Amino acid sequence: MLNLTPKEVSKRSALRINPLRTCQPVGAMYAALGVHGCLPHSHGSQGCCSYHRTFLTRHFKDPAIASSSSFTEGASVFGGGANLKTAVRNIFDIYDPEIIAVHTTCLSETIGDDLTGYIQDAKITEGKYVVHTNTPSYVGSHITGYANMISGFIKYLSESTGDKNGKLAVFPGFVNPGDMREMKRIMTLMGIPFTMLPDSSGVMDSPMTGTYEMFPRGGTTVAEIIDLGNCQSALALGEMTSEAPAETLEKKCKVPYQTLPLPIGVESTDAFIMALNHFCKEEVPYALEEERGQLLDIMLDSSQYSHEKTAAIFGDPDTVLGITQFVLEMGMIPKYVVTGTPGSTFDKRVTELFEKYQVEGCVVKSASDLFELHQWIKNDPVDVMIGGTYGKAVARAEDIPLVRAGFPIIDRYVHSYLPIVGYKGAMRLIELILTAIMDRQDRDCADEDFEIVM
Amino acid sequence: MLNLTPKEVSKRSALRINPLRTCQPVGAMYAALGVHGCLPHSHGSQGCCSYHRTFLTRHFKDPAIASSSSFTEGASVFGGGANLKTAVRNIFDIYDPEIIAVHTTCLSETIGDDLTGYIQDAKITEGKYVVHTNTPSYVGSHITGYANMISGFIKYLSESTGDKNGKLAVFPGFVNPGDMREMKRIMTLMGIPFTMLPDSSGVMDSPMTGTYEMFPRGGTTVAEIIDLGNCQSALALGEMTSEAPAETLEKKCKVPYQTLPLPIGVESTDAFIMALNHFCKEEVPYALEEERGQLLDIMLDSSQYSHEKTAAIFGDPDTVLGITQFVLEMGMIPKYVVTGTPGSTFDKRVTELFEKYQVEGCVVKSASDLFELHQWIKNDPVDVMIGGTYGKAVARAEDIPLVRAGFPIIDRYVHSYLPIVGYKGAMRLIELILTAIMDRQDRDCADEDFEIVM
Amino acid sequence: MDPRDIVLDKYSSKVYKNRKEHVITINEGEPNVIQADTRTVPGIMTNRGCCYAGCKGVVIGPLKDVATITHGPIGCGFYSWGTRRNKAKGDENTKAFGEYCLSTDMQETDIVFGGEKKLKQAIKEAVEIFHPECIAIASTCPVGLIGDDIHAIAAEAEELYGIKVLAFSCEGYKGVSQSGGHHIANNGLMKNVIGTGDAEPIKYSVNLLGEYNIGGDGWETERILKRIGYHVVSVMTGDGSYDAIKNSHTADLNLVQCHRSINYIAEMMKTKYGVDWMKINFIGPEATKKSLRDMARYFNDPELSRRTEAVIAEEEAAIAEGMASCKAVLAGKTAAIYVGGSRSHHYINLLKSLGVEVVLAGYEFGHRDDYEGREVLDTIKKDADSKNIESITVTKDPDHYKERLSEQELMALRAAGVPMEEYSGMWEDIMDGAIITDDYNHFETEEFLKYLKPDIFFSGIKDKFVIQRSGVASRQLHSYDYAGPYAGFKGALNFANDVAMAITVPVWDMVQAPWKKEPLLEGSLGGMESC
Amino acid sequence: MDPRDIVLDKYSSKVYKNRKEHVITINEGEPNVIQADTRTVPGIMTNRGCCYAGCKGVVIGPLKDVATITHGPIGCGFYSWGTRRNKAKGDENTKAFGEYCLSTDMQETDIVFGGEKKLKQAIKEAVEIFHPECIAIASTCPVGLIGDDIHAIAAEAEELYGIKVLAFSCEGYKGVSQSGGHHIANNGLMKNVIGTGDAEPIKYSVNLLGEYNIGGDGWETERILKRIGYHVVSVMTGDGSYDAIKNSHTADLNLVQCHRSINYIAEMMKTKYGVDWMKINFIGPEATKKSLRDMARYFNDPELSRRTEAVIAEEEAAIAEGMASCKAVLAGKTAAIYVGGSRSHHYINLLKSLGVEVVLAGYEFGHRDDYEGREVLDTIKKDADSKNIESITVTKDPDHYKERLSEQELMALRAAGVPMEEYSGMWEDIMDGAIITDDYNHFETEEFLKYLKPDIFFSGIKDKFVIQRSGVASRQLHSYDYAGPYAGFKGALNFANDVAMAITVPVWDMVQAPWKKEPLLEGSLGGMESC
Repeated sequence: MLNLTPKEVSKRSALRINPLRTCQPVGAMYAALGVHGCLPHSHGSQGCCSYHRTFLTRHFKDPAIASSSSFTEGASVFGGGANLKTAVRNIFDIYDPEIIAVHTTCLSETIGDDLTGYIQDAKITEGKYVVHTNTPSYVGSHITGYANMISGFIKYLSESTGDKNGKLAVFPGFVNPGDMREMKRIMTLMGIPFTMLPDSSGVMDSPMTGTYEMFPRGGTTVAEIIDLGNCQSALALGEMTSEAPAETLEKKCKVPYQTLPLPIGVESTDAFIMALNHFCKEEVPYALEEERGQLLDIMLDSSQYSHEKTAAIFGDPDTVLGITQFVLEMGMIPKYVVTGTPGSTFDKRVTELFEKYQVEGCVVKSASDLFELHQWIKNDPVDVMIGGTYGKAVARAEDIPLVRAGFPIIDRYVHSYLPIVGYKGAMRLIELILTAIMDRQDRDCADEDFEIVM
Repeated sequence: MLNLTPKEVSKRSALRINPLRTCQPVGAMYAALGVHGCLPHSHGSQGCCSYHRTFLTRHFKDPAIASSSSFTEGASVFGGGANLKTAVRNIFDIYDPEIIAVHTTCLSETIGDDLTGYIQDAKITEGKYVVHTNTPSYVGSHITGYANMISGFIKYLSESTGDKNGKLAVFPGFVNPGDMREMKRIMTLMGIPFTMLPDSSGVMDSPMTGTYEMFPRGGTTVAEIIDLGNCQSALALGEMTSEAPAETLEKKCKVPYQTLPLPIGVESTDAFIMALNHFCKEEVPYALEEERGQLLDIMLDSSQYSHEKTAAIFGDPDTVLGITQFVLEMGMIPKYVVTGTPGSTFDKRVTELFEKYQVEGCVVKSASDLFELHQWIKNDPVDVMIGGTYGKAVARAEDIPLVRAGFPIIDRYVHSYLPIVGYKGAMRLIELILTAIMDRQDRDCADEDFEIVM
Repeated sequence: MDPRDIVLDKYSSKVYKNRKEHVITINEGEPNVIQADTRTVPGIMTNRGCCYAGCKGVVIGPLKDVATITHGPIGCGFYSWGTRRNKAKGDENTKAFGEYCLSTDMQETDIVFGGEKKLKQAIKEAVEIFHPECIAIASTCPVGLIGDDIHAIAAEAEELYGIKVLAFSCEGYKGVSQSGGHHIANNGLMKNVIGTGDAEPIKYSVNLLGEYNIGGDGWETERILKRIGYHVVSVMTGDGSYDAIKNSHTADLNLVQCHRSINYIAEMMKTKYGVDWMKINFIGPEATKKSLRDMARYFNDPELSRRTEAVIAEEEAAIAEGMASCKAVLAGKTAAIYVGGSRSHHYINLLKSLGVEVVLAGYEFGHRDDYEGREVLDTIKKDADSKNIESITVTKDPDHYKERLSEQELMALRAAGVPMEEYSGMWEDIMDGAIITDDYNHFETEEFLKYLKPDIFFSGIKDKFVIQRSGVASRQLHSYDYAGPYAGFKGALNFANDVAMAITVPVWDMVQAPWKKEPLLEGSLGGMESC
Repeated sequence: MDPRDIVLDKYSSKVYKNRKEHVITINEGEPNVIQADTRTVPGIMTNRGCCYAGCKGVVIGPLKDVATITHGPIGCGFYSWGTRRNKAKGDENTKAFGEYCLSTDMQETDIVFGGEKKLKQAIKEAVEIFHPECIAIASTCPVGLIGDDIHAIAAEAEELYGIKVLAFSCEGYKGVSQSGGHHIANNGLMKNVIGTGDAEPIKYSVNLLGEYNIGGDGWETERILKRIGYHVVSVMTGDGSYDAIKNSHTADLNLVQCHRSINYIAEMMKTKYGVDWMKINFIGPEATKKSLRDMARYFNDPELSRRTEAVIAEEEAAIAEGMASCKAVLAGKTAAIYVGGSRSHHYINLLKSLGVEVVLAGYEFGHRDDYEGREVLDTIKKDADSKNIESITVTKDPDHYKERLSEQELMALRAAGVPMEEYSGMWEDIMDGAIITDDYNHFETEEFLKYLKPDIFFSGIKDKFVIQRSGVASRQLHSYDYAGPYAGFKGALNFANDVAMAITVPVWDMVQAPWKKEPLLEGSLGGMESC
């Protein structure tokens, strides 16, 4: 497994090997799938759309619908305006979505297609919507594209009428439907009126009922997006993912926002709940206090199994940051913390955590890749890896257990339905981590050290 | 590991080796802990109480309180009446529970202590209660003791006043607090007014808050138990655990009951929900339909990984029956299905499942033990073992993954907080089973067969 | 109205005009003509991919000893990494790059100022880290647009590092589907690799063309061929290698499995080196038997023929019982099958031998000859899109050209039914009345599911869950749902078992929630109306 | 009022009367007298176990080559299976039964009609399946009551199968705690095992008594002893074996670790075989050093002394840095310690060397001598409960008795501070002002936690989560929380690390939910009052 990877780390300035991120459009597509009745549309060659649908389908094991402008060489030379026009007409004709969410690709970006103009010129059925965002694949990552698409919805749709609607706008970050459900459950428990954008629950984790629904029940409605402009305030969960859309909403509609980390682990969930609590000054319900206490109880009871165990954490920046904080809360050492997405905020926030928890010899790196992580591990291994499926080859090569969390997970089932956010999600995550560690103890110990009680 | 276990299976009529059950009193203790403000009391030698508290504490990683009559040789000869009298006085004095739930032991049973008489003679503080049940260790198992204790509460407390209270009485079976929470969540979603007895949630999964509460918030209240007699009807979940208490309630208070399997897997949860639906004729809420559809979706999507995989399932009879049904629904072959608890109902029900799903070469056995199961596995192995901690030595000896479900799980954390019942619980269970199977594929395949997408 | 018309009628007139040529019902006797290999209507949710996917993803990617660098932004390289199941195995002498994804990960500055410098540096880093024998460069969309000259860079790097460096200008927008990419890849291999080796010819040697070793198909096929006594010089390109393909011109015969993706190479090798080719099909016991017997006829050696029959008998006996028991489950079922370029055809007879009729079929990126047979080749008009994909012309190689069989011998074989340089397309095996849809799309999937209600639908990952949601069993024929092999005899049994499983999983009996079908009973449990 | 009085005052007068003798505050200088080894008041939530737990669970269970059959209903056997961490290792010559739980699993009919038949059959089955060298039978409560004669059955089985069969009438109701069970087990080993072997004596040979190898303590101790040059004849009973204990009478010296559970054997072996014994303590570097030096003095060999010092120096150096860094974390903290019979005492000095003072301590089943020292032995009056546990009397064995050191030599050693047949109990090390509670209970745990607020509380699993819930760190000293070893030098560092961990886990800083401490801010986020 990965036999060609040398132990010696060499500096690379041009060659990316085994990336830890992908391109903007797939993030935009996922964001658009979190809007009710929305068909994401990829403005470029049809290969992009096919790859992105495949990627999302493999992660969610659920249909990921999207259409394409199907550029040919001609369109690449003369511009994709005609293709988009045709596409919009056909889409409303055949699939009848409520809204089409267009994102660009490196192709249409490189030729400089004017999407705003094209959309103004397109024939849009009465009561239907077409929005767009620019997602050049050569800038940022899928996370950037996700944020951009959310901003796109806001720019096109959200309006401030002057009448506040009493709601909290919530940007959930690049997370699974199961996570979004958990965020909603917490807000509902706390009696918070909210609009969450996007909301892929009920879409990308929709049930098998014997009937296929192209546009399932879930997703933020267009009406809700429009009304976002009237929200009291906004909560951006995940600085590196959600702050940009929150800023867009503030700029356009003067909705003030607060940025928080993804609510992964104790303190980040605390911060989420406190922010909600400040929004709605009811007492925090006992149910949440109970869940929190249960989580702490588990963490304390099991602490000797997590204490000073080392982890390599890789994946998307806000998710990795959240998991890093949680493993620190568990007393673990997050030895390698990497994301493929570029951006120094990541390095800064993770370094702050290292300092807060006074851990030594830990490395953080944004714009990194799995090849580099593997080389580090070869030189100094860890007890557990936490991240997506692509880490599995490293895990096997180095005989390290892999806890699957984040994106993409394309070799297991169930993960997208169940949260890692909130106290409940943390219980799930700690179970996964502890099991990985303790299974190894059970596997590797001598017969005479095999423990019945642990 | 287990090197002394010969492959050849020999008939044993007297020697139990590596049991799959324990004795009645610990079941009674667990049942009593599911009553609010209750102190379980072990009438026998103090070693029993110590063992049982230890057993429960190890499984739940939460305090399991109970007191003992602390028999000495004298009491064993002359009877434990005086000990009980002293104990009752001291308990109310020092620990001030609302109710003391006494169970017997092989010691007090063998000498024939008359608990009913002792309790009548005991000085019981006004407004407080003392109840008892007989739990001879040499009859049945911890499951029997659990059922007996529930019956004991009913016999002492439940009353039919003639005014029906509109509630459903629910006997949840020998399950974890997480399971009880899930049952309650489903009933609440469906708008069912109910009393569940016992209810260890909020007791054996109570939160860490920095303050120890000897009698935490959870548990069925005495008032609710009294009012059980006025319930419209009762639901006994788990024929082998809950039918006896339901019968007791029917006999005493004429509350009709229906017996269902533990709601593990699809059809058993369906049956639970249908029974609830018949009780309360509102439409089944979409949330449950959605969860059900999500579960089916997961089962279908992952079916090739479970298809015809073989399992050894061991543990408590209703739990094992439920898991057996679920793995059959997953397309698996439950090759060995064993419980340590005696009773032919188990063999009958499991055989019915074998027939329904037309699986061949599967074996069921009640009153079996882990030594026998291990010998079978040595002769013909399985892909996965599903059961409690004590199976881990067999799992290691035979290099078979162990999915921990049921009782006792004393070598892992979190399990008692999260359900295996209901559609949500089934999602958790299928994730555990699939991960076990798929991790092995990833571990055992050749490098060139290592799959990124699965 | 037949289902075809019902479905097409739902389209607007413009789309109808386009799609009516791509969707036909097979009529007995008639020449059934279909439109194919034309551009997809924008907005239609096609299943097609792009030129890069066909070139790098399908043909070049599987070459195990080649360090393929995707030149472009990160996405394309990422998506084509480790996901296509073209299994490969390295050894002490063969570096296997399958687990690696190499990319120049172009950033905005590279787009603005050109990516050549970064590509050169990336090649340097790849050489220093991996020391490969061969590097391939595959371009994605922006590269062509900004004008990076990857071919010049490749030539320069060859010089600089003394290794082979291949360059493929397979930008995603070229052509109308993956198909253009196959062609570009074929051209590149032909121009730069095939014929560059100096191995000695070996008796009874063949190349396996258009076999990508999905799920180990190629290995299973090779196992059978080796049992009989054939020598496989190279496989293009599943578990294939630059090292082996260099010598592919020394083989006697090219066996073409996937016609669509590789017929160019077969044709060009015939012209340039005189290597004969025949269309074989190792999917299904009947097709495998015919292919093995055709090969025996070609080589015309009694011992080879004897071994062929002996191996067939043994392999067939080993699966007979299993096949029969699957057939018992499957007989009478109907199937839809919609994948790639040739596979949709290959599985029809295998399904038939399990008692399953294909009632709906189509290709994602097939050409008319893949449907109607190579005899229509001359009648296919080139449009602007196909003209954009370079066609290269080869001529007899003066050093390496060698006639294998004479034209008379080949004619005799053809007359005896051996498909020498022949392929009769899907029509040969599809049943009358079946509906064929070229460049199938989401709408048609949904609609035909409704009207044709097949018992099993073979498609890809993008459709799979749409189909299953509709209550219909689905198996992926691109990836075999991470199972396989499906080739040869044992593979046929694997397939049969998997299909039987897909149709009989217990979930199907539980789809409907009981409260959705049972009428609400009145308070049998003493429930109250009020709650 | 001092905490002792506050807590005791909450009891009713009857309970007060009982408990006030068991709960004392250590006063400087005074003879501190405590009541111990008396029956627990019914209803008080004691931590004590029973006679069976002491005999089978503690002393007999660890004998690895003995197939121990619990005769009784299933529970007792089940609970004592694999849960006590008395580690053991089999080898080719030694069957290890630790992973097995054997029981007669008595049913109602056995209770009614007697269990002898079933026990005989169970022995037969155990012999046929396992072919053990030695079987032990341990009775649980009903066996004594129904009168099964396990001793007759054992004798019969010995005859029948030609193996050793031991019988222990350790019914749970006997005595007042585990302590009775230890005594019964000691008697049984003395009567039936010790002295039955015929091994040749070896120089510098010792037995390690009252070492149960929890978490590998025994192995760590043995490692050190072997480094110095000692030969360990047998360990009683952690990783011990019937096979080794048979020859334990050949050792020169008995080293007594857990005084409470095994001092009977030490005394009896002195009388019967002349084996000297000394109280050692291998917990903590200071105690270990003293014990090793005491041993060197006993054997009085310069080379042994030299090696003793060399090993001490090396072992101590290896942990110095680690111990110092733990001490930096722990210095100034206070502890409560409440376990078993001797362990509560053993850890006091180890904690002191980490800067931790024990402010609350007690034994579950200790006797007065375990607190006050063996000099009070003669003053302890036997009550009805202790009289129920048989005390056996041994005499000089004419064949095997051998004087090791003369009485003068022993006196000289004692004078030099070597604890030959001496044990001064917990008082020796506990600090003034500490509260001691014998047969500690749940109420007192809760109360003293409140008043004494120790930083760490060492106890068992039944208490652990009560303590943690109260916000106080807790480590189990029965099971070491599945860690260890804690013995010797390395073990001391393990312990120090574990304690430091328990006190510093990040959870402690997060216990309180922020909404429980922060005052509610006014709508800084634009929230509305109405929601």
